[in-house]
Amino acid sequence: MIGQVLLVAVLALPAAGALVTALLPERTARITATVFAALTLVVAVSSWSSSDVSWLWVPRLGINFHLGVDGISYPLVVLTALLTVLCCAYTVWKVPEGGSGRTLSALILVLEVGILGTFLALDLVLFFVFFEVVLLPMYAVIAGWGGPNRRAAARKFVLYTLAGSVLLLLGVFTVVAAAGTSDMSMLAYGAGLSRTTQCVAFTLFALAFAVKAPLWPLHTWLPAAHTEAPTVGSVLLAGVMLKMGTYGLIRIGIGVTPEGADWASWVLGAFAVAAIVAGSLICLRQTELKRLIAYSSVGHMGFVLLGIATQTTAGVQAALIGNVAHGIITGLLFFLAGAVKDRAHTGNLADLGGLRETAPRLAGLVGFACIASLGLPGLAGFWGEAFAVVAALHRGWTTFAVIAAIGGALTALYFMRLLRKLTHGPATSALTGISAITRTEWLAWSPLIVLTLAVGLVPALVLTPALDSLASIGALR
Amino acid sequence: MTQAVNNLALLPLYAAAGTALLVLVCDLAFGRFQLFAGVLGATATVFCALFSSPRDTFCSADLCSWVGSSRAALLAALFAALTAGVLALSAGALREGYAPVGEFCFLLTCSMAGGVTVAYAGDLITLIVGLETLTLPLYILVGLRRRLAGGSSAAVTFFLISVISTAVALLGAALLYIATGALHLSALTAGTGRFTHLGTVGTALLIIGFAFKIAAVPLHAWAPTTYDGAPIPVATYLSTASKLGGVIALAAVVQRLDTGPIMAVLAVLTMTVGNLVALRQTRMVRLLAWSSVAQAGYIIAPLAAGSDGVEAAFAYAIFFILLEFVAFAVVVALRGPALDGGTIDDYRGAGRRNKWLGAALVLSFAGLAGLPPGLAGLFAKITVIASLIDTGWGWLAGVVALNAVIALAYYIRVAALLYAPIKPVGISVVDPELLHRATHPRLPVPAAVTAALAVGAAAAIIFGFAPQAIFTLLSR
Amino acid sequence: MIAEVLTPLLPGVPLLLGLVGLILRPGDRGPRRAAAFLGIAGAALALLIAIVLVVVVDAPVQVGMEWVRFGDLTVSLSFSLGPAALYVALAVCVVALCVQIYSVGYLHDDPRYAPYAAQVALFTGAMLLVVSANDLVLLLVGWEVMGACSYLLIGHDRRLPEAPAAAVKAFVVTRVGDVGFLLGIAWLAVDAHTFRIDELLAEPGVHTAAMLLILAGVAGKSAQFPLHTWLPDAMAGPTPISALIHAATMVAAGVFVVFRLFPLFAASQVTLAVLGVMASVTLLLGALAATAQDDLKRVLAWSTVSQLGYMTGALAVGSPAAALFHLLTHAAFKALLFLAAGAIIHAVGTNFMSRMGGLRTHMPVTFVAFVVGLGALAGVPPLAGFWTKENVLVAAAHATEGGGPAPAWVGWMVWIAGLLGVAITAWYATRLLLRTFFGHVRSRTEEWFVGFDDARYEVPPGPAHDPPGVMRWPLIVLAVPAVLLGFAAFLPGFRSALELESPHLGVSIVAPLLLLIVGAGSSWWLWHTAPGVDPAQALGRLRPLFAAGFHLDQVQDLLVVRPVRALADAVRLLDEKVVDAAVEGTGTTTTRLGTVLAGAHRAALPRAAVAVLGGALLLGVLAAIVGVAG
Amino acid sequence: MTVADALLLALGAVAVGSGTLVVTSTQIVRAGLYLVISLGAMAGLYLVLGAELVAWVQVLVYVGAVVVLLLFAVMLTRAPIGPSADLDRPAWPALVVGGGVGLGLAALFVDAFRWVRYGMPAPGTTERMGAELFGNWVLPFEVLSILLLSALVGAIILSRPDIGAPKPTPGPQPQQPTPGAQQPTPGPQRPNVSAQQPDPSPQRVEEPEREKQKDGS
Repeated sequence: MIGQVLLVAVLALPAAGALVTALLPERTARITATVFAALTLVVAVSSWSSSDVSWLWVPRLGINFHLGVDGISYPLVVLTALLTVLCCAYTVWKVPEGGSGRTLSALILVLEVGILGTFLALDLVLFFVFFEVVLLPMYAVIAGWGGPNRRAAARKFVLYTLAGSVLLLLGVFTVVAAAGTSDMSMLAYGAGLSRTTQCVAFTLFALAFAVKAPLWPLHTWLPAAHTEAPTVGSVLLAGVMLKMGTYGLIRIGIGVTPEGADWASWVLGAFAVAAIVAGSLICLRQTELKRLIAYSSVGHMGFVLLGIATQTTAGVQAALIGNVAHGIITGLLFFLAGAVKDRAHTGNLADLGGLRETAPRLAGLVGFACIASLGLPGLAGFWGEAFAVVAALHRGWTTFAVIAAIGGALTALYFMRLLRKLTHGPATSALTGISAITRTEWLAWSPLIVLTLAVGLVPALVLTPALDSLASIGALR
Repeated sequence: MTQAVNNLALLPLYAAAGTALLVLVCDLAFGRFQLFAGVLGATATVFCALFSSPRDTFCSADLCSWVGSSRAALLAALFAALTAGVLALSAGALREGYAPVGEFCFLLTCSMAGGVTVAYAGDLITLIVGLETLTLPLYILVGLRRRLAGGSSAAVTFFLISVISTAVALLGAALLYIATGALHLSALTAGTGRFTHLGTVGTALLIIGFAFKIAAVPLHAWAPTTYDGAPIPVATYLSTASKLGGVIALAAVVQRLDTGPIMAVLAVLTMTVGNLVALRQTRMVRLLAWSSVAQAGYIIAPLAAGSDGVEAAFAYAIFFILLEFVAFAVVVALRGPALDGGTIDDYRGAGRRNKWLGAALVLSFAGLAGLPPGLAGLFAKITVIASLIDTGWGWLAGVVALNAVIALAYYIRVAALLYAPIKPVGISVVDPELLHRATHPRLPVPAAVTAALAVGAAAAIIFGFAPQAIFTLLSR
Repeated sequence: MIAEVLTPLLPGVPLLLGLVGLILRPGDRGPRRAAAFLGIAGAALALLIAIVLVVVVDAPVQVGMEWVRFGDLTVSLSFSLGPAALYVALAVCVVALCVQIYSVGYLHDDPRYAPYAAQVALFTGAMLLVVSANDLVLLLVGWEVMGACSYLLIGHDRRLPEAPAAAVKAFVVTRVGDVGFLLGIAWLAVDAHTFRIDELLAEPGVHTAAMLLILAGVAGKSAQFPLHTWLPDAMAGPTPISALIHAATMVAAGVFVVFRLFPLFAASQVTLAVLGVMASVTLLLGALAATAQDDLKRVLAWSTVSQLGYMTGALAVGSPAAALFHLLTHAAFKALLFLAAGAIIHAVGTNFMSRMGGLRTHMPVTFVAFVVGLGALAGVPPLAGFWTKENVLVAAAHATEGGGPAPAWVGWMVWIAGLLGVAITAWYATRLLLRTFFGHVRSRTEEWFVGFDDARYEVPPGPAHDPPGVMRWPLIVLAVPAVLLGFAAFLPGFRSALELESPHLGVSIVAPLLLLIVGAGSSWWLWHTAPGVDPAQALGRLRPLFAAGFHLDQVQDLLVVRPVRALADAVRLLDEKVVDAAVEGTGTTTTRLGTVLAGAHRAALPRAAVAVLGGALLLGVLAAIVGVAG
Repeated sequence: MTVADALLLALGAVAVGSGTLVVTSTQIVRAGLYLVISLGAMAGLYLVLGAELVAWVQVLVYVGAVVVLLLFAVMLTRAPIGPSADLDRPAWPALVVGGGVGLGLAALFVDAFRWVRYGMPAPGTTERMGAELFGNWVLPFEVLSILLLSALVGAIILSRPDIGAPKPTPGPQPQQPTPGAQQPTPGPQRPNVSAQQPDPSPQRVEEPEREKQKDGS
């Protein structure tokens, strides 16, 4: 009972917070938003092992308000709540140009509702509803508080991802029409759907989630959106919103349409590998800080998708931890990139250099985040990438494994290139005399730094609960 | 063979027609209170429709001209509610004296009576007469702005094309009658033997004639001109109530006759063309008009599946109407005394100046695009797609989905413009914000408009969270 | 019991202190002391633990727990320290402690000392992790953390414009090798369903391919041809770091891993043959390249490449013990050499031998250190290097008879390369010693600077002198094993720990000794006949080739770097001009279609009416044809 | 071929011929007169088919009232009678559509009825029509009354020239609107709401059509 209350509170708190925030005066509102986000974090953390909530919502459409948390979603739920708190806190300190911080905070909370809902939903249609919730707030965040080309970027983002999510809608109802229920717990292991239905539905799901994840070549909304989005937008976008795609692929793609997933796994794997290599190669030739990090997400999500594509327990676990790790590390990277950009007023790598001379600690953090992101063992990023490769080998995809591993080396190459340009050498004019890291920034970043280390050293934090839950959603090799 | 008349069943129609008379009497007797009487009567009609138990009457044998059902009651109530809403929206314009209040209210309430008839109609003749009663007063209402540029051409276009459509529908009904001898909706069947083609073409013409009413492509040419030329409250009525009439008529035909291919063709054309053209609009009402053309496409898409899709079509239509009403209401509120919608650029920054109106418009646009926070619209989209996939029209669902993406492009353009920073003016000023505020004052919004908008928005939100209420009413 | 507790602490303590050190604020006075304390304490504690373990442990210690489970694969947090590994750990700790202490002096004016010390501690800890890991993934953690630390430390020096590039190169080249390493590990684990080394070693058949892949990683870390190119460039790092990398950590890791997994390697002749070829090429390549360098540190760097060739050669011919023994002595004398080289560089303000000379009188301690170090390097009896090199050559000679795990031809190849290496090593060691410490002092006149562009070094005032105590003592400490460690072979405890055969000074030492004398003598003769002239001039046209390391950098650039860059350009172009253009194109096409349709709707009323009726007609006809009511 | 057949053919030919002339004539009055002929021929067709009530309604309402009204309207609004340019439009699309509709319907009917003979249904006498209308179709008939009432009111509104112009707000400014006078506007953002040119032509053009619609339904 108390667990159910907690689950509902996870969604209700940020929703209420958004409403309250929107009505309060500017600065109070931002602080209130942070308080609500923090409360949500507390509730989210304590929601572990709470029993499902299931209410009939719209019987005509078969929508159950069915929420639940398990080992697969729990880490993502906590990550989302955490990043939201950090973003809200960051907004208290610094409101990007373009609009009021109050609205931004409220939008962040709305985003949180959508993302958390997606992770918690155990009903296909409900999942879709929450999946859609994030679109407009994110658009508003990019279009309202973004960089100079924000409109085009935001429009591309929203249209592209909507194109993805309508495919999801089609897929959802292909399944619902065939199975007669949209409850995921009843749909696990395919629920006796015919092979054709599963293949069709999985194709739709895979496309939808591939856009969201994003999987090369369906990724082109991402660089634009990231480059233009304000720091908090990028953090949330990369940190958790991309995970909705990969999470969906695990929970729905594999869980509901296992035969379809099996049928298409080879193709998905091939694209994932292509994404890894293409993402890394493109990163090698990027000249804009945030754009580079954005493209790096393409590569990293490629590893996650490779793990999912293998359909092995190890692979899916790798994908799960890869998800979380990418959320933490890329969140941190975007915070740092935002800090650099805010100080230098440019993201052009040609104008940046010598950061370690002018801001050694910032440079140190950038170095840490980059090294974590390139998958250094002992830090969070390692597990997902390494074990995606292991899983690919396990599945018998030697070629994919080799290419993915080479992609890993390329990842190192471009991050090194980034670090060399950004931190080494003599300080450029853009970076001279920049301010040191403020206390709020430390506050926002340190949890991510700690988590990067913690998840790296104790991956069981993420993986042990997931291992039990994986068995409940679908058949894995 | 005189038909028995159950007056209790006819209560909604009595209420509607009575409202018209009440307005007329008020106008004659007091010369004021017409608007109030209209709203009051319309509200009474809503209650009559919702709370009188629905039953059939005007029956010959078991074929009835007046068929009561909870769906009909809901639709009739919706007509009445829309009328009340539009009356409230016109309060500002009427106070400015753009039309004689009494006549305006009378015509609108007559139209409401037509709508109520359509909702309950049990035979083709009643249906078409009801549709005409719904539409005819609108010719005049549209023409009220005839002194302004576009006003007269709007009225003439609307009038001519409506007449053509009625003629086509009547021809269709006649052909169908020749082929099958049936006029009652419940007795409609396809032509057999050598009358097959006659019946088919009759059905097609009937569909085409009704499709005019909802402005389905290629029978849509009147809508943008008419909407843009009409006073905004009338345009509101046109794009909501009038469209609902068309949907009811189409549904009545589609339910009994297999019209899958033609409905599918119409739906695909309607939503695609509507959305594509809407992309390039620069005037607010034209944009809304084209978007409502596109929305008509979504509405009729499930009708391709025949009777299985009717409920979905109605559900979509109801959600759409709620949202469309809110959108138009905001336009009315933002434009103040100006009777036209203006260009889209006129709305730049309006959401910053007026938070609530901006939020309402965003809500309705999001809903029209089928996205949260416009949950009503989201559920509408879900309903249509679910129904299409359920009935095996997967490809059509795909087209609907694709169009939803195109549609978002223009909805979001306008929504973003509401919050866009002000355009720099040519001259340099100390505080451009101040200048902008001076040149773009917050216009006072009449209380009636506010109330209508609030009720509309509240309904959109409530039904967004509780869509099952509508499904329950529709299914019985 | 105590061993079980201490084993994880061996890598744990320096890693932890390193992490703590990273948090310190760089720059100020206070943090500097704290950093020095943390760094030295880390190394010292690790050393202490190592010593205790050496004393306590007689059988391999194993301790571990499950770390995480991926499917049916369990990754364990397990450690295993055998006696051999303990000696390596001991060497690592000694060198690390020396380096930490030495660095306090060497970087006395560096504001970024604090992160430096922390990174050295991390580096040490990572190496100790490699040494003590009993799980391939855990080993990989140490392996890669070392790579990252090497990157950070090589790029430490802000004044050297080539430092960042060298750091990136070091990291990326080793990372390329690590692609293989990771794949190899994965392959092994997937086949054997375990990551634990002790379980893997018990596994009967393993894939040759997996071992070859692991070999790629080894080649990267241990600077074997063709992945050796990063090592000479890594000289851009501060000299103590060079000592650390060359002596005890980075390059030793590869050799150690082969040693650790040797039973698996021994099972595959192909792997050993590849290793042998690699070793021979590396050995000669490094030695030859060392002959023509002018940069003091580069000579040492290339000599490391060459010495690593000895170690891998020993492994290839099936004598891991010889390899490990050479690793230990090499750690001692190479650390000594680098630290001494650092003292020289500190004193004269340049790396270039052509600007040194006659330092013997001013820097006696350094001179002695160099004599000992170079003697050990060249294999002068009875210094440490002599014994271990002898061991390697004996093992190779033994392998020529066949019957061992490696084919006989591999034995021949390694043996011949090893012998040639002895002569060349002696030659360049002599050259280095003579050019640096003998001859006349090159005064810092105007022409001192001519032809050099490295104004980046601050030239210290006054005549060169021996370094201060904090830098001198490490030299003295390290000189002891450089001289004496070879005799450890006579200690039965040590021998059994390494599974080393007892030393036998037979005929086989004649050939190397002769070659040693030939090499050293010819170098001395060249220097003596033409005083002040670089003996390397005698190499003639080969000199630039050797100096450039056989232009392998360019080859690498041509074969790898440029194609990758071109590919990256191509993919980016593909991404922008095809993938993104398709997306944007969809948008613009849609909009254009909208424009066309909107234009078509601007018709006047009569035409619109006609069009509408036409539409109705069309639909009617369509209905009749299709047969709606069909 | 009976007499009825011959009459039907002849009257049909007249209706179609004069209908074509209505469309092609460039003089509006002539077009109106041709319309009389066409509608009259159709009344004849109804008579031949035995639908007497429909036939007389056709004569009374269409031939009599509607066309006369039309002619009056034309005479009142377009004083110079003669060829008018805006009636002379490119006819091809219309011809195609019109021809298509004609051919299509013809094909349809021919297909449906072939050459089968049918017995004549009972004649459409007034009595029968009345019985049908007040026995079976009461509801639409009653609803029609609302329709007609609204049409009546609408016609009145459209014919009043003072409607459609803003009237002064009662209270503070009780002044009569004078044509061309600028209304005081509450906000500056009121582009063209108070332009008030006397422009009677659209209004009067619409009138006859309004009547036609009213009666036609």
